[in-house]
Amino acid sequence: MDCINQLAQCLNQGGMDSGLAQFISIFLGVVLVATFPLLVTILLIWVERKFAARIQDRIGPNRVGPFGLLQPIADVVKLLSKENITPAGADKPIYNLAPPFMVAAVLLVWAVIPLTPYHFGVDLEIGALYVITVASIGTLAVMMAGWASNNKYALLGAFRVVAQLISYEVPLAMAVLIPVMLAGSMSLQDIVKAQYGMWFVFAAPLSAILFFISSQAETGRAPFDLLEAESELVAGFNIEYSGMKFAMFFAGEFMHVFTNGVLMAVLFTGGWIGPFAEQAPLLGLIYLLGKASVWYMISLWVRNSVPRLRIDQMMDFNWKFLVPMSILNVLVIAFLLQVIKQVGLTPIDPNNFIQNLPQTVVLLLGNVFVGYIMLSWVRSKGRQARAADEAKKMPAAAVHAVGD
Amino acid sequence: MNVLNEWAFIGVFFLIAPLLPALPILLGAVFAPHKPNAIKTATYECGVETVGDTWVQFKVQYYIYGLIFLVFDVEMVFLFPWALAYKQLDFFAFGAGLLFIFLLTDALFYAWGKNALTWE
Amino acid sequence: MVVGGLTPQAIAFGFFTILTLGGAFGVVLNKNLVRGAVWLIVSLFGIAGMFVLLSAPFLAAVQVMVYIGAIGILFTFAVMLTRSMTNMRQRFTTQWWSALIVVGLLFVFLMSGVIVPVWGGISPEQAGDVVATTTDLGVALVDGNQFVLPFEVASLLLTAAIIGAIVIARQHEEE
Amino acid sequence: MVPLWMYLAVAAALFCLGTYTVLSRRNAVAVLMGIELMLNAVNLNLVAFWRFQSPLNMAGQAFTAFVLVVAAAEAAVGLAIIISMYRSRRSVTVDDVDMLRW
Repeated sequence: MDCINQLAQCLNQGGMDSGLAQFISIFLGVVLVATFPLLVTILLIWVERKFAARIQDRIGPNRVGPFGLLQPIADVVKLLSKENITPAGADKPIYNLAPPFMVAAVLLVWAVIPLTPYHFGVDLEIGALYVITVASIGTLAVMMAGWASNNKYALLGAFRVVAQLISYEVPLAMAVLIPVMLAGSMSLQDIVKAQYGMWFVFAAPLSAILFFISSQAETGRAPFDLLEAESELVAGFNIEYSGMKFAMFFAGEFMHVFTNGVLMAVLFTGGWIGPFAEQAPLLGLIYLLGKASVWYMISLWVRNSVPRLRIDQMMDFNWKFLVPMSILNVLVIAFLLQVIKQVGLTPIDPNNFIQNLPQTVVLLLGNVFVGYIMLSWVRSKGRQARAADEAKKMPAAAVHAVGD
Repeated sequence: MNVLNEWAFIGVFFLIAPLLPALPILLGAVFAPHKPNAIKTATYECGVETVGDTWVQFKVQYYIYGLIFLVFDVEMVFLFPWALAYKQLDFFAFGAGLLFIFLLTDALFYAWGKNALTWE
Repeated sequence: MVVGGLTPQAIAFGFFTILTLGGAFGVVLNKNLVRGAVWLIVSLFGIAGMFVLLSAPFLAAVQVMVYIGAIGILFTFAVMLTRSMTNMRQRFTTQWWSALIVVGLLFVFLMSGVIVPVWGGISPEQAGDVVATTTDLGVALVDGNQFVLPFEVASLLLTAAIIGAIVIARQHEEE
Repeated sequence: MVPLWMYLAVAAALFCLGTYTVLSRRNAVAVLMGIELMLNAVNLNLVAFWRFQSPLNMAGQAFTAFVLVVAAAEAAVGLAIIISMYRSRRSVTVDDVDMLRW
């Protein structure tokens, strides 16, 4: 942001009205911050296809340009030449607004991401809440797309997707509570700075996992891709879209996955923090994108190797496992933080690694405790269900045996 | 930068963010062929015309998920300030938060017990 | 920055006023209730903008999260569940004109209260720049001397709402 | 800064539009939308008075949050009633709701 402020000063000295100079600098800043993820997305399309190909023992795109790197550009050119078909009976204004809003919902998150110690869109006081808030606009875009298409499949698909998105937003928001609690601030820059001593992923691995799973569900990627289920259902809420509008839904999805990686990096693995990040801000950006890429790769790995869930399994998994676990997690961490404060284990210098250790160990033990309780509970439930199943089958099996 | 300048940034971002993805769509509208006909614009439905309204009646289950989500969303309104101020708070505040969450968890378990969370 | 004698804040205020009242007119006049839900969301988004201008960014974010993310979706679900968008030939009740008179009188009454400086003509300068933060809100919510009781009651109300709504919405399911 | 009376004027107009929706629309879902508008007008007033009268007192923001809770509860239960009504009567127009008349 400092270069933009300098630009404003520069324009001001050049004889321009100070307010106008400020507006121009804000405008340029917005365009800069908003274009960056869009450019990254173009590269991501290649990464995604290459990665999926390798997992499936294929080569992937390799014809256009070196290593097929220009493939996304070829894709864009192809999509530009595709006809945009608007179905008869569509609610045109809403139908046309939905795809840009889908992308915008993801793009807006980048306004508050701290890219380096000194470069960020804005450092909002309520950054963490803003991130969750903006995600809800995407839900609305899905609803509008499904409804405006005037198609039964689209509307049914949209209903299912919306049910999925809103359900998984609950553990997502609950997971974000923990970094906010640990950092004592909702500003993402403050949350990153609070991780100088210790990344939050060590103190709160459960909330990192919760955030990762529910954000994977928010993108609608496998194993949570009921909305598309390309191989079984028709395409879901975007069935009536074609050409560039259809592509926008997918661009939004690709960007969403990477944005989730960036959020994981910022909230749990220290964002731009790394050696010499303060001296050379560019290094900070590289650290951030590197950490984000690791999370992104894990997400792709999950996507390409885990089979799809049924919708009832998905809903049960959320409401009967993730939500209770996230509630228990918040309570246990809150309790332990008070105990730590009373006992006096709170690090005096939060930036010191050694002083952070006792607090982290206690919180980690708390996490292990919560995880153990939830897993053993699920196990006993599963055992009961299997026993009930066996009991039901038993007479039938006996009859069968007699018949033989 | 003062506070309102920050929000000016967000405001401009809200205007620009839908415009950037709209650009390729508009480009597409310029370059792409545009020859609609009755068959092309017909609703996609396995080869036969749509029978009846698109807006068939849906199950109540969707509404119930929306309902529980709404309640947890409103819960967030209170839990975020609580978590934010948590470092300055004492055990009393923890107790208040515990009771707050406990009451809401009751509602979740009620819905669970009534099988309202199960997708049929 | 001053454009045509208006500060950026005044321009933003005008913009949000248009969103708020325009959306409200959409809610009143729409022929299609899904569109009505969209108009409602537009209107509430305008209110969120005003909250930002009033230096309550937390409430603005919450407004967007709860209304656009949850209540807007819930309304859309309800409209579709009751097929309200199909039987809209008669939008208004028969007493719409008498309602218009009543509301007109109400508006004149409220505006007279607003324009006549009942509140000692508070000037913007008096308001001051120091504003309570979200952290203060968090402290106040669980402070034994301030809002801890309403805080718990809010939770109780939400629990009651969830139980009531589930009972009512599912009562025909068994039949 | 924009003076207080402008915010109050917007809130008054919003409240009146909400009231008119409640009084004149036949569809019960639209009536509930009107109620949401009225509650939001109240919220706008609360925040405006908080900002101009006592920006250091938490009552304004806290009460806005509580109004939000009420709005959420109202929407949840109200819409549930409407859905239930639709299932038993196949209609959601307010004229047809006379179940409680006798």
